[in-house]
Amino acid sequence: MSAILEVENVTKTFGGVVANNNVSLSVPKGSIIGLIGPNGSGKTTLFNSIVGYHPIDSGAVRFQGTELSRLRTPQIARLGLLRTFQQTRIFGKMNCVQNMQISLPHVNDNFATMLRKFPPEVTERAENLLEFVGLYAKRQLRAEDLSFGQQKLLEFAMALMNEPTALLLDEPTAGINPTLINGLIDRLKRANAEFGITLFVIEHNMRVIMNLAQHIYCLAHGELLADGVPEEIQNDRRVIDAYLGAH
Amino acid sequence: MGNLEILLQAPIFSVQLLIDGLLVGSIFALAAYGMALLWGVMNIINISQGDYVILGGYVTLTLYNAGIHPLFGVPVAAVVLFIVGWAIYRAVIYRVVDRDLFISILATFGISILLQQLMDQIFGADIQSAESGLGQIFLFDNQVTVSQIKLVALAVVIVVGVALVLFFKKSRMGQAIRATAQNARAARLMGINTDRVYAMTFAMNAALCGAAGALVVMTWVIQPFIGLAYTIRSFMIVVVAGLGNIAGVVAAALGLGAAEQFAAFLLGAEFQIGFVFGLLVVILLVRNMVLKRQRQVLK
Amino acid sequence: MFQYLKPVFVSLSVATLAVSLVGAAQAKVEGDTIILGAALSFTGKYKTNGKHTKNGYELAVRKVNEMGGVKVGDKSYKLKVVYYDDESTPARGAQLAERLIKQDGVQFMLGPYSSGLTKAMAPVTEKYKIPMVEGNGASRSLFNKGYKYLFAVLSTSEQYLAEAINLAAQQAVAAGKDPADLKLALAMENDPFSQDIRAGVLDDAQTHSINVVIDDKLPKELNDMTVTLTKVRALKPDILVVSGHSKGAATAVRQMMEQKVDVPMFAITHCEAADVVGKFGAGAEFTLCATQWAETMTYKDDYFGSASDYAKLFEKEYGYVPPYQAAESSASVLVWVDALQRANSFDNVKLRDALAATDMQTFYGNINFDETGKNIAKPMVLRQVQGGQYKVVAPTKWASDKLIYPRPKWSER
Amino acid sequence: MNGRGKMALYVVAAIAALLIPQVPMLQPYLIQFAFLWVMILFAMTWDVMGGQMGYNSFGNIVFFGVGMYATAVVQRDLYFTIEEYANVAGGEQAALTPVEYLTGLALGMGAGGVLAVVIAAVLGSGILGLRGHYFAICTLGLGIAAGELASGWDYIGAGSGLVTPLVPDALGERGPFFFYLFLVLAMITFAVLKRLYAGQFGLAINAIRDDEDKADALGLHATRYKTVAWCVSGFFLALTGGAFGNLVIFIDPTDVAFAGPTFGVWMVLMAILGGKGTLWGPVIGATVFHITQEIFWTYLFGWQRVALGLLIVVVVVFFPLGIVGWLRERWPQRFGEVVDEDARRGQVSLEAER
Repeated sequence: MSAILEVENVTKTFGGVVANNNVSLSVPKGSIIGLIGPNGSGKTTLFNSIVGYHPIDSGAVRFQGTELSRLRTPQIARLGLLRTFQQTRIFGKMNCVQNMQISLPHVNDNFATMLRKFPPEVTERAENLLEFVGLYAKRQLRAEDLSFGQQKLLEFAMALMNEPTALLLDEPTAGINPTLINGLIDRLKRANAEFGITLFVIEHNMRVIMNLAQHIYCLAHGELLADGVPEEIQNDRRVIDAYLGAH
Repeated sequence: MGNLEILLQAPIFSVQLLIDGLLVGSIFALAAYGMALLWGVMNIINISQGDYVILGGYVTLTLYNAGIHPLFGVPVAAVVLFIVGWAIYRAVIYRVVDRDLFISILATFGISILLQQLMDQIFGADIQSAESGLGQIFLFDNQVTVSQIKLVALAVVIVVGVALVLFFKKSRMGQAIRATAQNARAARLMGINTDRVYAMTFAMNAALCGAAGALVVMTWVIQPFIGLAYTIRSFMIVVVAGLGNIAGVVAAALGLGAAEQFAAFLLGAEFQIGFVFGLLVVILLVRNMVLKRQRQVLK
Repeated sequence: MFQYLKPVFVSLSVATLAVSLVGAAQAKVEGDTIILGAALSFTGKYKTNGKHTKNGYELAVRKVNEMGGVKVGDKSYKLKVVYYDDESTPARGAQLAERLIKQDGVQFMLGPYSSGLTKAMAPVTEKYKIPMVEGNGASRSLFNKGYKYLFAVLSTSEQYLAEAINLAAQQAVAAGKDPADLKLALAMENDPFSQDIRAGVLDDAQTHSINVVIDDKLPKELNDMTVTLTKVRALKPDILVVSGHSKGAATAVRQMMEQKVDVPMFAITHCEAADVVGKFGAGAEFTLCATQWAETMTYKDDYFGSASDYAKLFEKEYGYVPPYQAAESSASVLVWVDALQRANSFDNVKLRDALAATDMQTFYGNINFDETGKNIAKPMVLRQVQGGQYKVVAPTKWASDKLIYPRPKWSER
Repeated sequence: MNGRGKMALYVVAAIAALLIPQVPMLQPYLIQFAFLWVMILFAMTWDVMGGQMGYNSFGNIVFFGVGMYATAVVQRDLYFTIEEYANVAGGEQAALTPVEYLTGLALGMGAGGVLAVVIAAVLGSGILGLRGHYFAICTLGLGIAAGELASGWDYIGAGSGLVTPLVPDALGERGPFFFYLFLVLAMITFAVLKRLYAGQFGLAINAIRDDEDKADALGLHATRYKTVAWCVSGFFLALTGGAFGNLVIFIDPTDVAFAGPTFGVWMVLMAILGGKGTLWGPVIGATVFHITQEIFWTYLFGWQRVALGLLIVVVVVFFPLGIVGWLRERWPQRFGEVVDEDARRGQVSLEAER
């Protein structure tokens, strides 16, 4: 499998605090890759570096061969590399269908498409995806009226609506009712299998990530600590120490 | 530019402009510090800031008309405005503290219009001033004059500045205000009555403006409708200096004062206000560009 | 479906609008009362002068009514003025002119305060062919537009301070100097009135080849003119002319005094309205003030008697010495009375013709309109503050005292 | 109700509005109505930015002034030299034929609109990058700076202002002329905005309002939408300004054209009063505001501005949702919204605890 996303020697500091130090990793096309690490190990910073929220100090980020480190967030998103947020972000005053509609891919937008009304196909697809995440019954509700877990699902559905090539998920199960987690894992896997979306997932819940990912990277203190298939990581002394040491 | 030639041929006048500008700036510093306080502690941008300044001026003027020396206006205006500020907080501001910023901007805009119109009704629209009776200092063969009242203003600013620093360091209220500014929720959990802190902050801000107003009415002239320029100046100074940095506020204020004098001299007096507001736009844009380059993580 | 509500809202709003606005007077003459209309500045920056104007109108209306009213046909009518507040802004002024004419049916207009407001209202009154007699819009740009229904009892603004320039030139000649060596400094508010004064002063400076060294525009929200005064100190002009309604006068006098700026001649407008003598005492000394009218002048009429009688009556009524803004407002009412009686009709065209033919003397001065509608029968007067009193120093016909020139230096006072 | 039924209602309402001048009782008030349409235009154009997109601008008045000056300058320079105009304007301007007048007005308004779009695009690239209160204060500064600049620029009359040509007599009275001019302008603006809100544009600017970072993260061309929104707002406001200059005849730089403290604030207040971010809110807000203001003016002689200041405070503090916003919260179903009552109740109780 060829790498769809490559991170090479990325370093990012915030006023002296090194958040990422010389991190390199690669995400193969069509895979599900996990990123773990104790709190403050620089996972979200790495995500932010990849999708262009802030400039990186040194290193390179390539997505399907395109250098990302000089692009800005919306441009990167239009290339098909999308991210979700740890603190869920949805458009609160709009209803779910509207949230989905505006999440259409914007890569071919021009001034004429500003005016377009959404054809029935789009609405239908939106509703199908809402069905897919189990929100069909709530599709006419205002997004801010949904529960936190439902908002998380909506955000996931919005990401799918955007037809990304790869999706960076920042703790998709945090705050979700444990009884729903299995369903979510199942949907993530289906998204990967049915829509062919490469997933790169930050996750705290070890059970989830071990179940989900094919390959896992572990960050600690901003540096790459270990990587390997779930079993390797599970048994890696350094990873266990890092987690224990963090507590 | 004929005006530039004057400055080049007689550089002594740039000394005049500089001194005037710096002293003028020291008055801006008072109101600006109040705004920084309000912004930092309560997260409110107070559009009626300048109107408290003018109101302070009218309080002083009332004393002056009653035959009391206007210098007493500085403390009296501060006290009166403290009460006014407290009342306004209790009537309106406490309802908007935790709400959308724009609500507070618009609410204080309403208060601004209200105050202006009330001052217009009570004191009249005419320009008025109070004579401090202090003279001028003449320097450089009478080429440069410095009015003593402006020096008094500088002294007042320094005294108030030191007092404020002490207040925040030593007093319980000062510490409570600082704690609230850092994290209102945590402060509340620690048993600080943030409502009281807010009221105090708002009232103190008004008091600072009142003192500034007393100096304004002795230095220049006032009328009810010129408050907004002081608000904008304060805002600019705070944007440049940052919150909670009294030395920075003073430095930025002095700088603005001087820049204004030179701009008015070189571009013509009709562009002075335009310069202030134009500078505001430029500063915000530059600030945004700088920030964009180093935009930090968004959660 | 909110759209259901649309027709309801439209009809509701229309109905409310209509109901709220109907109910004002609908006639130019009601019973035995003639309704005059005026939009004046009761709030905003012209508030003080708006009050002077209203007091002027009211005093004249009361006096006329006391003395039997206005005879039109064989009936005597009382006068009454409908006022609105224009908030010192031209946008409102134009709207109110429209409202007075269309909604209130007013056919006889009195002017607002300030050139700007008059400029906003005159085109409207002109369009509806409603005559307007005004005493407070002095900008000459009002009188080159070919307005046929606008009449001004006052001297236009370019005359305000022109006399000061002539005086300075005379003084220079008397001292054996060339007026062309004089240096002139101007600091004029950036509004129609003061900019017009500036034009007039510049014209006169040109005739005497006087050199203009400073030509500043003052902002409308003026509270500090240190910068201009710094220039004055740098360039040492012989004449400093400042105009900016009351606030310009007050600011200039105060800061001249404070910063001890010496200049041989210092001329301003609006001294009386700003009460510079009362406010600044000795600091106002030797200031030259342009005035439309002085109570020492010898004009008289049947209603008020002499100018000084008017001043006494006004002071008794309102508790302060009438500034010329009040006097010219009173005069405007008298012009209306005269025209109504001569026209002997309420027809607006006949009234216009009667107004155009006005040739009368009032306590305020002679009034005779030229074809553009401005009064050409009355001079401007220049007074100098001497010993805390305003003394007429020019023109010679009215001069009671001699000009003190140059102004003594502050260090020598 | 189906689309056709709605359409019919709109047509009926439009015809009703167009027929107002035919009602004899209302004829003296046509200019009042013209001012009302102007107020509605103010609120509608502001709401594009402040309500729908969440960019609270105090500086939209810039476009109003720009349009007004552009129109007046075109009208002046098209048929006169500046010299001539200064000396033979006003009353003598009956010399303009109706065709000349209308040509000048149309060209002028067109020029004003284009200029406003250019200015919005240029300024927008920088200023629209500001967020929240920085944007609000920056635009406040922009509005006032524009007024001060205009006061110093001699070509457009500087502080002395500029007089626009009078409507030629052949075009009838001022009342009906401006009534129709502004009514048609308001209707067109309303229709265009309604259409814009119905498509991707509407959802996009709503998304920017709700969470601009999220919109960015989804790849939305946020800057483009923001700039276009400002251009749309500026364009219609400039047209309004151009016509308004002809209505009031005398253009004062700070009191009429760039009247930030009056019109500039009113447009915000009217939109909030009616309910910002709704299609009908600004229309209703402007209507209520205009009527209230006229009543204040008539009956609170001299104190009307005090009352206005109070009104702002009260509306903003106690009624921030506005009329339509309140109705929508109260009866969401009537607005085609579905609400999860349990969730709503839960949130209300959460807020109460806070």
